[in-house]
Amino acid sequence: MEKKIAVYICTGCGIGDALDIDALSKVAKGEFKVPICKTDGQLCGPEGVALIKQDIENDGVDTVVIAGCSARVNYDVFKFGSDKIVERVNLREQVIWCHTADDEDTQMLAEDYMRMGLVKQKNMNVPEPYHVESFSRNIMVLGGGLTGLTAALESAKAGYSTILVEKEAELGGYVGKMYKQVPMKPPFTDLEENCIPNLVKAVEDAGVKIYKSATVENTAGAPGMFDVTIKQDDGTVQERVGAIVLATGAKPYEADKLGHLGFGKFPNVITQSMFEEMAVAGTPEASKVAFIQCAGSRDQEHLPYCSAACCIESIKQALYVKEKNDEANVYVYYKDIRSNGQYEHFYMKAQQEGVVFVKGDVTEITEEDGKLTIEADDKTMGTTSLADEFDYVVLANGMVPTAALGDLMEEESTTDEAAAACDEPKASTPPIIKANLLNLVYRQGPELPALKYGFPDSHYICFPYETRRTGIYAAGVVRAPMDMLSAVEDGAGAAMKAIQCVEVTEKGEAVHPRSGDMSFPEFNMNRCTQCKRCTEECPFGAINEDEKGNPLPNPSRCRRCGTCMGACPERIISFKNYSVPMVGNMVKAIEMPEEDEEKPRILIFACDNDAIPALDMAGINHMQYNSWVRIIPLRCLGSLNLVWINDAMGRGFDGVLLMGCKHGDDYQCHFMKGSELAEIRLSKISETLDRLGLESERVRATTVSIMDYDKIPAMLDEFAADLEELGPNPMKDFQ
Amino acid sequence: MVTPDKERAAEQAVPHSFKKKRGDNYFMEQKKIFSEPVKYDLTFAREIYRLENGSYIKQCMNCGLCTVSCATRDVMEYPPRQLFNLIKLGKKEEVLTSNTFWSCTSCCTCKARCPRGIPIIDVMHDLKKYAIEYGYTDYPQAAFYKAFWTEMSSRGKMFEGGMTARYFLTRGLDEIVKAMDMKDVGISMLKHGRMPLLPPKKIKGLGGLKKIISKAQELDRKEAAR
Amino acid sequence: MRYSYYPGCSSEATAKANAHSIEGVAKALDVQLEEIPDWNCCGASVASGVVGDFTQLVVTARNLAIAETKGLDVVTGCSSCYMTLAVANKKFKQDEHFRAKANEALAAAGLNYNGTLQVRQFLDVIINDVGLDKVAQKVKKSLDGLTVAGYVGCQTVRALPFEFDDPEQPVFMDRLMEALGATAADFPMRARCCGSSSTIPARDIVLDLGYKIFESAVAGGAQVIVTPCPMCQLNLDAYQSLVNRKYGTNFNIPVLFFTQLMAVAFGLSLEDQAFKYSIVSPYEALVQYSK
Amino acid sequence: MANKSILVVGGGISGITAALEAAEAGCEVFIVEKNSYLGGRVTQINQYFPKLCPPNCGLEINFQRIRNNPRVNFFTLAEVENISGQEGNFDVTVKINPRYVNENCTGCGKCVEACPVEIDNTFNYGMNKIKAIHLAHDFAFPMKYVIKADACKEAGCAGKCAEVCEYKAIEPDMQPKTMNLNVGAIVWATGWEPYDANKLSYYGFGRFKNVVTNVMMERMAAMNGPTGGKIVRPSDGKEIKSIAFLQCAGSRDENHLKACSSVCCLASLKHATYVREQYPDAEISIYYIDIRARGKYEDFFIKVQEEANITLIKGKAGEIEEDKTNGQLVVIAEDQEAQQVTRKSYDLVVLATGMAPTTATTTIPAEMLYDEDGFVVPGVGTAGIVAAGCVKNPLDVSSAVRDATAAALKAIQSTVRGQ
Repeated sequence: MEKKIAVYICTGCGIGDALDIDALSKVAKGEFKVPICKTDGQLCGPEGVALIKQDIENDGVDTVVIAGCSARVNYDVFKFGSDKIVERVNLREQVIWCHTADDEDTQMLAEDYMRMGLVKQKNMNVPEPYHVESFSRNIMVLGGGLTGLTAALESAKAGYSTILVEKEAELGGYVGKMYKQVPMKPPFTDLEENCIPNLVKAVEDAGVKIYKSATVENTAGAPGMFDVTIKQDDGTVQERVGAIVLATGAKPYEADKLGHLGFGKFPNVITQSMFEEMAVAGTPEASKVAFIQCAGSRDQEHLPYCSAACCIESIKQALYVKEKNDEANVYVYYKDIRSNGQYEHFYMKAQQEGVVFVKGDVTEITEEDGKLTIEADDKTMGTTSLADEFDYVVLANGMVPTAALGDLMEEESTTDEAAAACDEPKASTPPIIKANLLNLVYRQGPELPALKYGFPDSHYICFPYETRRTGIYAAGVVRAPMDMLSAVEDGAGAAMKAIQCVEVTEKGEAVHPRSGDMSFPEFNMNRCTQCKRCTEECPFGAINEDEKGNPLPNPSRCRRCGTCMGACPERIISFKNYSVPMVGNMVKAIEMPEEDEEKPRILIFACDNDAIPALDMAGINHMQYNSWVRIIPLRCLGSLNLVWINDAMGRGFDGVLLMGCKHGDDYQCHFMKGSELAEIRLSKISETLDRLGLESERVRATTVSIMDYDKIPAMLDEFAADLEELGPNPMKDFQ
Repeated sequence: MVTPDKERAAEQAVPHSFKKKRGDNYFMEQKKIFSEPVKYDLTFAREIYRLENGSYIKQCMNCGLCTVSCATRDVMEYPPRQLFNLIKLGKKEEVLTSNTFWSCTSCCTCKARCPRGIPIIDVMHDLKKYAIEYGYTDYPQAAFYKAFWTEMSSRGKMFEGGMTARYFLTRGLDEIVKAMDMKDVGISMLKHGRMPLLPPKKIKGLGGLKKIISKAQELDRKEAAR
Repeated sequence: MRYSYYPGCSSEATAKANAHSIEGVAKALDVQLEEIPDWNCCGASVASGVVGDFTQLVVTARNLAIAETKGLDVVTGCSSCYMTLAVANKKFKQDEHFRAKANEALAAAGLNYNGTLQVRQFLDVIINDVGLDKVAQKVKKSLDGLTVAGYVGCQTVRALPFEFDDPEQPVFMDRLMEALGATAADFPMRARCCGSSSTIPARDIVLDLGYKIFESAVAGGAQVIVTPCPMCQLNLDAYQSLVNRKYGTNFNIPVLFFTQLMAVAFGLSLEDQAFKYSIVSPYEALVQYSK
Repeated sequence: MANKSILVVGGGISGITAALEAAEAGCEVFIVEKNSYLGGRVTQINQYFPKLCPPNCGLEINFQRIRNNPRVNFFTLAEVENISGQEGNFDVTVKINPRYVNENCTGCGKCVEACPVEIDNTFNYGMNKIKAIHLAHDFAFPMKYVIKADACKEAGCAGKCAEVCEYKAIEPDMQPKTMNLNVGAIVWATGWEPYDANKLSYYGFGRFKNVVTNVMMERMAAMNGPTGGKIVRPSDGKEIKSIAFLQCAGSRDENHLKACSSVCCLASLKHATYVREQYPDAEISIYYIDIRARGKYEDFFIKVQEEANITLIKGKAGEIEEDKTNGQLVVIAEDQEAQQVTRKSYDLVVLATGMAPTTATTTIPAEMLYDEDGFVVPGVGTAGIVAAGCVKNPLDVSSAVRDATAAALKAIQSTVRGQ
């Protein structure tokens, strides 16, 4: 159906003074023959909005192009219902606030943005949501320890049918085997009774469906339609669930590797969990006990990370000893006491009970007549201590996530020709460890991708539940080392995310970070060459493959970043409102001055999340920058399709600059590695460019963070200067 | 019992603050504790924990704020923090023969600052009392404290002349000789009417005060025995 | 304004100037001070080192018990007395076990203290009860042009941190001096210990600390040091010459009780100003203010 | 009939997160924020540890989520005055303080040029000045100007800004409004305040210009901060040759904040990276009791030690002295591992002041329980009011977000249970 377009140009905020509005209107009315093109002194004011609404009502306008301020502001004012397309042409932040007023170049820039906006809306449609068939709202929790039980309970309490799968015969996990637990509430000083029995009862009472002695044989499907095959002794069952919480916990670090601390050599050198077991059986009457912190943790030879919970767990166990025998001498050898937050009170409580804390590294443990001697540096006294007669030495041996226990998945060697042909450098992919937890039937491997040390954590500070497998949320100590208090919150948080995933999937919307986005990639399979780039590069494992290598998309796993679209050499992937032709046509809509006009053109593809706001910010701060640039926002640089570079160079652009997020270990791309992928793609065409006599330096990638707006003018000037040196794009004349 | 010789005690009263220089920065070496390995033995610590304010020292987290806060840090052998550690190590002799608690002037800075809320000066008072009880009284301050109390409790009020006399009687003539320049101070005080030669009148309720004191001490003993 | 008054032992000996000037200033400001009958020595910070905290606090509390019969809050002009009295008082108020035990001891002399009073330093009374406005009104001879180092010392503010003023950098003394027309010296050592209790047994400690205090006061441009504390006053006044001898300095800075300067600014009698007790003569520095 | 909507008090990272997580699961949410913008404390942070990425990046995503979600409603310059009712059906009175700038504001900025009144910039902790009419900060969301009206009154300005505003956006007579909301659950996420460093008088904050706090350091390092991102001495604008970070300035202290604030060690390590980036040769010292880099933050601790070449001194710094002639600061501390008391001279000292929950000073107008530092005790008090983020525990950003996500679910449960 033909769109009914109207263009509104705002002349407020100085736009009317800086630009020739009539000429701008002519672009819409003349070049693009837009039937309605109006101007207003303050479009965001009540009269301006009324003007637009009137046209929608009276003239059936369904596509509104607003040329004025940035889409980052007044978004709420210019909302006309989900069935209307609203396109914003940013004349304020990206034109008049950062370029000379009343200037030919500024005017050309504004007119080009008008063209790009008009072309863009022409090439997009209102997305229709994807609906999952046989949709399930059920939540599955994997792991029946503290975190898992909490997640299950919280999910059930919110009114969701919940299924809990535990591999042991009994629920409770590691915490379930504890004698007592660390305090979980103010005043954070007292040992608490183990919460697991009550928690288990609450979970049962809440109607959670529980599978014990059960493992997951495989997990297929996608959010809203995961099919999980659960294996028990007497066979398998299948459950359809909407989302999954992975709470399979951690295992104590292998104490056998701690021979240097006497484990394995002396029977009374034991681990935290062994001491816990002893305490359950009745804390042994001991008169002298030592706890050795960081036995394995914070040790490059063992676990380089800190296991987060051991300090307060040892404090707790020290209090067991004192509880049993007030006169017992209890020592804790530590590097740093990490009783963060209100656990400081717990630390002080242990001191008040007489537990002695010694900052020092244990250098040797020896035994004579069943009694142990500890040699250690006493750092705050500058001495060595040689304390003897210990009944027990308890090693705080840290934790290893269950997700890290398994073999690393081998990179599959590609023999496929099509794949090999277009397969040169690849973006680094996070390792997948075959830990036998989820057994995903995913093209990209059976488990959640592991981050450092095997924790399938989120990489993002602001979004700790950001997951690379949509609908599956890791929680508790499998996700990151944490104490019990954190694990309980984490279980509830992950349950929230699982519930949310179910809710948005039902509506056909994307989950974070493109929350609410209804668009999803559609594949024109006729032209697919089975190159597998889309399946490989999808950061979320959303696309499976059939035996022939054809992509099998799972829209509810998709996060709508467009990486697949950028990856596809055949350009068969597109979204309703975001596609290769859409951007390509925007590129083509930009007017290209003749070479002798000496008006070079620079095309910028900029990431919507960081680079675009940074460019806006440069405008807000009235930083002036080069007016040869034309900026096209992308969902993510991962969606950059190389054909756009072709288009741009063919059109005669003198240079192309990609502005993406920082990559590397501390990458900031919210789609994992969009900017990295774009750079890799770019590297592949540099040779071609050179061959065509187009200097590859004309096409560059750079990273900007949202805070780099002060650097942007210089960055652009520098690029422009380099281009001037190269001279005009020789293709200009071939147009 | 180890007796610190008077010479050493006197020598340590001389400030040797920040003598060492490293670039623009200065540092002050602390007393080396011991070279051979030490054992942890809480027997002595438990004795100290039982003193009026003794159990507070268990709370020390070795932050070292007391060390820096002390008005007499330049002369103190072990800062309070180290002294508390020594107690936990069972180093009774080192503790009781150290000048630490005797150097304390009760200025309350450490007490006001201690992040663990340890009333450090009160612990120092306990240690002074403990040291006197066990005969570790070779520091001049011990004599001074005793003189003060004797003077006060025998009169109900303080008479500086009497207290000074008692102090020097205990410490011996050496001490007077060393303090000869005090003479000038004394004379100017006299000249300005600030040093009465006669003691103040005893308080009327001295008998009652003495009863209060002995009852208080009795209650203390009772509580300690419990 | 009526208070029970606890003069402290020094009022009759080393700190007569304190007693006289407090008396004069109190009168000028309509503050009635009624001496606690048959008061006894508080024991300072020394007694507890011999007989323990509890005995010391009970000895101190005898004064509070006597004062309580009159029902008037207790004011003292001595920082050391203030500390022991205030700490004892707080214990009576807050620690039930202590109160019971202490009253058992006090009962030996037929006394009892319920912890109903407040213990105040005279400086606190001037600032918070009388108020600086009233003080300023009473000024007859402004101390304009005089720079004063307000040396609060340690025990006044640190015994009960923050209850009266900042324990490290108290400001009230400076505000008071400003109310008298004087300029408060920039004097970071304003609440440092002068070492008083070591004067006799470890004099070098005291001289060392005194040196730092003088140095800081002089660097801040002070012509006079004022203090609320008899120990501080004594140390800094009487031992100034020894400091000079030990460090080869020539400090010559009068050390007065703050109440003496108030007496000067209020134009009170020479007896109230009590300069004669000063060892480092204040006459020269104050000649243009004192009548 | 239970109300399915949720009120979130506090529009910082915890509040925004709780609101968005609930809204994206289908709830109607209302955010009430006392500042003129959303984002709270994190907007004042230059970079997050351990990734050293800018908070505005994540906030941008969250603001995008707010923009796109019709179920999120928010009110700035607003505070909750009264709560009545119970779980599933709370009546809440919200006071909306006047912005003096109405919705006509286009954010053009002409008013600022005309404004003659300068005030302390509280966003930068008073380290520079702004006009009485201003945008709170570059990334202020919503991007609407605001007037500090008492400053105008004091300066006797009759409204120069109103004269130049073409859009009639300035309303000097704007009055506070009250509004009533009926909600099923309340998430209380009013966050924290930096502990008042003036209370640590032994560190000389407020007396010595070159003693600053960790939150001030964030602004000094921020490109859009008072120094344009250059870390210099406040006293004379000179470059830094040496800098000391003093840990536990207020935290882990029975006289101040009794709890450990959890984030300061990592924040100081992060600050060391700021300094190192600008000054390859500066001496950087951290005085500490325990370095609390828990969990995977240990990597950051190791990385900073290796890359930023810092000196770690085990010993809480005790005192700071200032050399009046040149503003140099001498930090006196006990270096316990070296068995020395050290006096070291620095150009700048940064106090790692901790987190005081806002509930220590302003409690929730409902029956709730607080611990000795003023943190909300969870799980007791009025059912249906859930504390989230730093009013409950001192938390780093990631943990606060986790906590807020969990709180969103608890709030949803209240709306279900109240039915």
